[in-house]
Amino acid sequence: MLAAPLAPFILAVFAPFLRRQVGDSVGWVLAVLPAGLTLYFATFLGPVADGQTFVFSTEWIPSLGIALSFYLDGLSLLFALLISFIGTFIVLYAGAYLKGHVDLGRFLMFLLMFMGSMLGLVLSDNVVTLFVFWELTSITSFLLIGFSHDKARSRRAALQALVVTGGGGLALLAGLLLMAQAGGSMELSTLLSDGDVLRDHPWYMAILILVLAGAFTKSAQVPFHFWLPNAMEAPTPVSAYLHSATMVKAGVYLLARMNPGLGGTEVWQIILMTFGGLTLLAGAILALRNTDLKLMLAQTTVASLGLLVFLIGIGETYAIQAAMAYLFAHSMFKGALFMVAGSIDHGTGTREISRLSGLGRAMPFTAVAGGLAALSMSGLPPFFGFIAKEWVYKGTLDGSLPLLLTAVAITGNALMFAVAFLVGFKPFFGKPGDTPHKPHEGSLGVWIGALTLAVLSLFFGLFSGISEAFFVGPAAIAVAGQAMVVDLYLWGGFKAPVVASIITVALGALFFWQGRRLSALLARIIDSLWGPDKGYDQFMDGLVGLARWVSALLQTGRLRRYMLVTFLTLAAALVLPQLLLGRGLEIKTPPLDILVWVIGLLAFGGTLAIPFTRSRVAAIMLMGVLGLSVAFVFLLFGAPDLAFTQLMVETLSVVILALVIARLPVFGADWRGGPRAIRDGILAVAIGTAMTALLISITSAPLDLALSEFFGVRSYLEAYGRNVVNVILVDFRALDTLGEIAVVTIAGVSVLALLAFRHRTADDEEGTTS
Amino acid sequence: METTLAVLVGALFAISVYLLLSSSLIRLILGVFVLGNATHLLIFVTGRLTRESPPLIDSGLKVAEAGIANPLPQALILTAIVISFSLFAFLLVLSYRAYQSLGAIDTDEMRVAEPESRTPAMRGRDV
Amino acid sequence: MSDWSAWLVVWPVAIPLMGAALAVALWGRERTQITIGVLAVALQFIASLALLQHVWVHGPLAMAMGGWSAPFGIALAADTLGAGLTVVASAVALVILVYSVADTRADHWKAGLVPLLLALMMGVAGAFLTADIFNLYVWFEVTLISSFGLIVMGGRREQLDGAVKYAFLNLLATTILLIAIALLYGMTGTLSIADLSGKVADLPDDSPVETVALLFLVSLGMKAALFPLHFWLPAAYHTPLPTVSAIFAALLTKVGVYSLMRVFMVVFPDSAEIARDVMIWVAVATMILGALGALAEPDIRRVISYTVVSGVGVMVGGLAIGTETALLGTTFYVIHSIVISAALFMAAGMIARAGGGTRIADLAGLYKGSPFLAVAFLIAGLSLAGVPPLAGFWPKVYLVQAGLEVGAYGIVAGVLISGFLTLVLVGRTFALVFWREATEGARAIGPDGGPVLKGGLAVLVVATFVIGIYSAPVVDLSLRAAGNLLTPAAYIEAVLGLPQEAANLGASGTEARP
Amino acid sequence: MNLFLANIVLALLWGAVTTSFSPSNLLFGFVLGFMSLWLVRDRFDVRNFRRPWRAFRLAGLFLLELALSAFRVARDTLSPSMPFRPAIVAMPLEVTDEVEIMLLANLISLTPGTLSLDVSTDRSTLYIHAMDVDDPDELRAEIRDGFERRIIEVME
Amino acid sequence: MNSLILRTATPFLVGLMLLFSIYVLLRGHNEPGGGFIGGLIGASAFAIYAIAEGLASARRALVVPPITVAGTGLLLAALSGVISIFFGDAFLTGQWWFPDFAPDLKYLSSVVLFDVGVYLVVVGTIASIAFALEERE
Amino acid sequence: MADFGSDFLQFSVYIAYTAIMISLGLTVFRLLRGPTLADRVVALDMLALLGIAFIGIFSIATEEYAFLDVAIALALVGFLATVAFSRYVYRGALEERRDPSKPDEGDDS
Amino acid sequence: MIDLVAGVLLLIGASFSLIAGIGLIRLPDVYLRMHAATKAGTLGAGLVLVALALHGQQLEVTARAVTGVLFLLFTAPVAAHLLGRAGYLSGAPLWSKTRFDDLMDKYDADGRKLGGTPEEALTKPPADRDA
Ligand code: NA
Ligand code: NA
Repeated sequence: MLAAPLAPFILAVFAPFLRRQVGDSVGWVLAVLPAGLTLYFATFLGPVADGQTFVFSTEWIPSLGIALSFYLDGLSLLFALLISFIGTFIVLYAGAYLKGHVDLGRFLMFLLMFMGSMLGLVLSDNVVTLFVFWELTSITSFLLIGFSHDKARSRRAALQALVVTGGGGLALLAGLLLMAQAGGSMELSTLLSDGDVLRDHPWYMAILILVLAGAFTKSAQVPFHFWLPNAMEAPTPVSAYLHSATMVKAGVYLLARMNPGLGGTEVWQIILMTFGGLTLLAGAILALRNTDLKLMLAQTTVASLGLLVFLIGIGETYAIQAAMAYLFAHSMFKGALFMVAGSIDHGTGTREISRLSGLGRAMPFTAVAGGLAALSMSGLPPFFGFIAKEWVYKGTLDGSLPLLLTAVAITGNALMFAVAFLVGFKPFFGKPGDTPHKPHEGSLGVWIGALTLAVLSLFFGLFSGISEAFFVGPAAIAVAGQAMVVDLYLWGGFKAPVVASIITVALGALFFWQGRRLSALLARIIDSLWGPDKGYDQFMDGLVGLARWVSALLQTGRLRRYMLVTFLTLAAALVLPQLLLGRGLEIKTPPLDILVWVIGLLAFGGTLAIPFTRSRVAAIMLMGVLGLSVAFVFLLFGAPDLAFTQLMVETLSVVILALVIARLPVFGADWRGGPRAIRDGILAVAIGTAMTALLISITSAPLDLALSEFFGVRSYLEAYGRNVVNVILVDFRALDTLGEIAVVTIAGVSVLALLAFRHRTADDEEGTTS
Repeated sequence: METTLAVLVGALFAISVYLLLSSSLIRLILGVFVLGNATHLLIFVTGRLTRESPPLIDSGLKVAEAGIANPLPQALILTAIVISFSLFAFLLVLSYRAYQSLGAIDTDEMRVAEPESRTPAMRGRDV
Repeated sequence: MSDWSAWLVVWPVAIPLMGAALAVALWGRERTQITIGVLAVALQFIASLALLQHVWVHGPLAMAMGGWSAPFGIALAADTLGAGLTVVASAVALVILVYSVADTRADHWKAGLVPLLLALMMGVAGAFLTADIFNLYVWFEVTLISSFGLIVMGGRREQLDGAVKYAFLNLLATTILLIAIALLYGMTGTLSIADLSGKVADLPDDSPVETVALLFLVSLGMKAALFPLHFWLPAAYHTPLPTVSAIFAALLTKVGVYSLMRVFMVVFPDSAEIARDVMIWVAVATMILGALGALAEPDIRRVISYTVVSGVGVMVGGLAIGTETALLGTTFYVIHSIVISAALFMAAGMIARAGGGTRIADLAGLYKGSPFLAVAFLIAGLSLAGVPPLAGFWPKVYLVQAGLEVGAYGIVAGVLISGFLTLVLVGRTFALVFWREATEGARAIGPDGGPVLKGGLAVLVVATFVIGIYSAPVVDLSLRAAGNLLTPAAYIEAVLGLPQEAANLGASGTEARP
Repeated sequence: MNLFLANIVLALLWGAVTTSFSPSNLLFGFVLGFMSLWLVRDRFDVRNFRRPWRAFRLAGLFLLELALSAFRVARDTLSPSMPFRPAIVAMPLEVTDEVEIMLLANLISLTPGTLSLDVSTDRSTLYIHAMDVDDPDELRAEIRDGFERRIIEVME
Repeated sequence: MNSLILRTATPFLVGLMLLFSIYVLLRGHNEPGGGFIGGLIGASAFAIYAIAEGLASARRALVVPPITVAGTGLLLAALSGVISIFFGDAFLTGQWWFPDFAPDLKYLSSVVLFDVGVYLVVVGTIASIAFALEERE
Repeated sequence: MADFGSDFLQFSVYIAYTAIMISLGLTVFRLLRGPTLADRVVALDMLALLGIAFIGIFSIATEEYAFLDVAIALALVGFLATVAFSRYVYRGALEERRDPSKPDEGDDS
Repeated sequence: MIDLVAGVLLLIGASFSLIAGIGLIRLPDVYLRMHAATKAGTLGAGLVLVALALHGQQLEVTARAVTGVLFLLFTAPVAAHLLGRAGYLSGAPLWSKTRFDDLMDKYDADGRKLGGTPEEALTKPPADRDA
């Protein structure tokens, strides 16, 4: 079990290698793994249908209780099966579809990694583990969507998907961690077992919003629905996989999974129903607006995701059953239709609906698959799509505003009905159209998946008992978090849902009939509107623009500004505590010591003249004056070593300064303009004053001299030196001195390094080897 | 006595801050020099002041007399002086080399590493 | 001090010191110097590994320099944090050094690259291992002066410009640090970090502890490149040799962050309320503004520089929260950031080789010619953005968790927003540099580097991956480090509890002088 | 004074300043002195100077000159009217050895009122700035018969 | 600098200064002075030598490149700290030797060796900076 | 006599301090005033000499002869500073002669 | 007694230092100011050191003080020469009352070589060539 999600990762690493070894039939080799996984998961169908759940856990970060733990119940099993089963065909399909592509191996690698991520996501029990796989799906889909990276649109779509889902993911992380904290566990199975703990927690709202942000971005709910159709830039196998069964359903999975813990509240219902409903309508309308097969399918996927969220939002028994049923149905027919679209693209060189017609003869398998899948999607009996739609209406009619909810569902379904026929029938009937290539059927790998899924749509409709017992039923129970009776059937008598279905079909037929005109009309309206896709561009422009603005404001490239901000910060640091704590300062009048005062004045006067002198040399020499006066201070207060060093150092500094400054140009008085001078002056005086105050405040208290007394006692007796300062330097604190002379030496080395390249001519040549 | 020197220290800090806020490289160097001296005096003052009795153990004595100047800050200042001197020497040569290469001593005109013109080649949406 | 194992705390400092000295003494013989350099860093790594092992088994280890025990003398002391960071730093430095041997031209080696690098490593190890606050200042200066030499190595105009800003601002930072240390001494009369721990707590209410703590925050924050004191970093980090950028980004700001941790957790554990409050908000600002700055930059090296800034915000954010989980996150992030910053700058160096420059607008289509580089850059970038299961993910989890625990929502939001911005940044940069089709506008495409360069980068990228997948050891280390910081009793005991030996009575076989 | 003598003097000076004339300390001083001199060996081409006692006479003359003219300079500096008349005087040299020239120039500079500005490249002429020149020949004669002659006596 | 007077005076001055610098170095343990100050004086001596005699002579007088002197000094200082490992002491523990034959030679210790290292570092570094700056001409 | 001697010495010390301080002020004034570069160098040289005198007086006043070495060192490095600055002036002059058209490097007249 | 002598020397030394300072302000050209500094200043500092040598009354102190004085006497004139020459070359003006200037035009064009002055070219009294 633990190996299940990890195996695709491991195999992924070898995919490019295998491609090189076995060539284009690599898909058949790699498909063995998902097929095996399907079989493996299928073994759990029985036990899970019997109400068993499985937990598999191993230590990951034991000290923090983060485990690599997996949980298998009806919901996760349904997803795991869809992922591995559809994945099998996708791998085959990709191998055939991208035959001869130079990067096929790499593509399959990403695809397998994605599969692993998805499996991990739906199986995870630990919130952190869940998030890990959640983000992995974003990353791998980034790579998959950007696979045709020579196209700017692909790059944009990939980045867009990353930005939207990645951004949502971060919110989800916060939500999950908050949830873990609120519920006192990292394990979902524990957290969700008693949902009231979460629902009654003060953080409930925060958790909800954060989790929904994650789910909505991933599952392309309004207003984040725009990234999904753009992601159609990816090769069709990606669309077929990511956007039918897997990635986009991750958000739905999350909502379904969280339902026992977070669902059922009014706010949950309102938000989910509102966003889900809006997404359903928006996706369905946009689907009709488009004329590219893949885009139309993508938009219906958005709509379907909206429908699923909508249903989970309603949260009643039938609604949840409907959600699971529709999810199951959708995975099959949408997977099939995407592969059909790809097959058509592959066989004709276009996906433009207006150019496609009469392909049935040239592409018989594809046509059959498309027709069957379209029937399921349009919700006609005896396909499983019909059952799902019936259950949808059962669910909406059960909800709090049955008429409104049902109306929304009918509108959405009717639009999807039209699209289903446009995609699944229109290309195959009528007079052959004018296509770039002469239409031809692809290899087995291209159509086998579509056909299988389409046939299964029929199969599960006919044998609804199987779907009910093994797939929808256990999943719905898991979502509801409580036992329920699930009884799926094709015909339950002429009741309200059937009426709704009939309305749907009628409306759908109308839309199909007026498809062209409607599409043109919608195109005109929608394209003139501002939409979130344009908003994304504006967001990116704005973000980078903001970044540039902030950066230009702060990082001006002028040392002077950096200094100014630094000193303002320093001033704030010095003044802030004073303001906050409001302490006074008691200044004792110092004794009048003329010698100290005169030397102090000399130091002060000499230094004060530095900014005002016009002569470089005078300025340098004034530093000598400062150095000398400070040395005098050291002398006066019993620091001969300091005075000694100070004099030597100051003199040498001044000498080196003269040596260097002689080579710098004219200098002039420090003129910086009135306001600037005043500003700088005030800042300077403020810092100076604060320093003085701080120093007085500190020195007015007694100092603990224990260290110095220790040195005084030990200096001669144990370190054999009478100059205590020197003994400190070479013995008591010799490590400081060792560091200090390292500084001196390295300063010399640094200067040599500085001067070593002074004669360089090739100015901007990098110092790297060639 | 600490108070008098505290005032001097503050004054030196103020002057050095004023110098460091200049855009002239030479003045920045002068500012660093003054800052160093101000800091060394500050350390000296934090160790409290004692007039005219250096921390030397007179011959004939085995331990230091009471009331000698505090030797620890002196040792710290010595270390600090040496370090500031080394850094100062480097700064000087750096300034010279910067002038030589960049042709400016006004730091406002030193815009090679962070160029003035930031005409963005790309919009945020461009990938 | 008959215990030889105590010398373990000395070697990580002494080995690079002697190596640097020897390299300086052998001036001009760059082949020999390189051998010395690689050997010294390798030995430093081994020594610090042994030190960490010792600390892990026996708890904090200290040695009194010259036999004068703290607070009178200087003690070098290692707890899990110090030893662990020394291990990571020297390991990454070793990788960078080996990479550099293949990457850097001979005239640069001749100009003293080896002694400068070794001195830097000595300074970094010294800062990680010293238990004396003034000694910490000395190590800061050692690090600083060697970074001066390294940043100008090559003498290009850009470098000199960057170095001017770098040098003046950093000099100011260490000066403020020195002032803060002096004032602290003026209040407590002691310099030992362990001793200060108690002495600061005992200070009367009216002593200006808060101000001094803020001065430490300003100075160390500047070294760490905290907003609004971070200017020096984006001004300079993109200018030197790729390997120098790598080692700077890996180590320098971390020394600042480490010191903030040490000072605020051990010296001011219960005071410095204002500084802590301020720290939260500057951390948040740093995370977000750093990431924004990265988004604004047209040059890939500057982009990386800004991400270093952003990361500093994350680390300090954890420190500001100060709980066990938060410190765990900070420590983990420090380790992660050491690895990843080096990797990114090394990758930038290889991008410059492959694409002929580092301006993003001029780079394109590197995916085709340099798939290895593309993968490495992407993994490193995603790790930087905190994408699981890479190493950068975990510290963010812990920081968010810690922030939620104590209600520091600013930090939570900052971590998440900066993570988002970084994700956008990495995705966009990757798309532009690697994915975009090479047009006439883009520069000539060359080889991205030989096996040594690739190997060096691969080691770090694999490290960030492995740390992500199997993070338990790093978590355990970081947890222990956090625990050491929160209850520094063992550290204090190790430092202050050393026996006060008469330095030379008997040991050298001579009598005390008459 | 040859190198060895100089070394002995340095060793004694070492003894004096370190307050110990013990053999080991003097020997140590000698070694140090030797090392110092070794470093400047390149330029140490001083020939023997044979009459040390005459050096004392030279020193005496110098001190006398110093005292006398110090007073004059003090007076000139302080007098309100500044009654002196400066000039730059060329003075032909008799001494030729560079040590002698240096000694002469330094002594002239040290005595108040006169200042050696430069020596001509051919070592023939010393240019002196004098504070108060009445008769340049008198100044020249004074120097020639005073310092210059004494120096020749000492060094010959 | 092209001056007869200076050039002639230099050997005397420089010799004295070097001697004085060593005096200051060795006396430092008991009186004001020490390796650093001594080193500064020594470096000043070399600076004057270089000014008077030119760079080439100054380099010749030092025999090895000045930065090598600094490196050697640093190594010496570090080794003076490491040798205490052979006596079972901590890093940088002072080791003293008072030989019977020269009882007042107070200079035989690791501590003085350390200070000599400091001296060499300072002389070497400052000379190397000054020489490098002069190299231009 | 001994008492008078030490009193007199005390008195001399005060007078000497005063004289040195006044002279210091005058010297700094000259240093600032110039007008020629050479004037400033003279002032600097003078500063070192005054420093030596100050240390001497201080040594006498405190009977602390440890400071004496400081004075000697000051004599040495004061010389170094003067030589260096003279060289600076000298080089400037030679430069000027070689290329009179080159604008004077400033303000430093 | 020694105190008395030391005191007197101290006073004289200090006076010379003061006079040097006054000279530095009052005297009209740089060469004259150099007279004040080099001579009066050196004398002042030297005398203080001699006073110290007497006052110290220990061989070691005296030896060091004397060494100091010797240093001073040795370095001051060399420095004065270098500075005077540099000042002259850089065109520091002579006081208007300077009577004559034998150095005038003796330096070659680039200032590196200094010509001598033959006996017959010496300025003779009474000075007829005023600068
Ligand atoms: Na850094
Ligand atoms: Na970082």
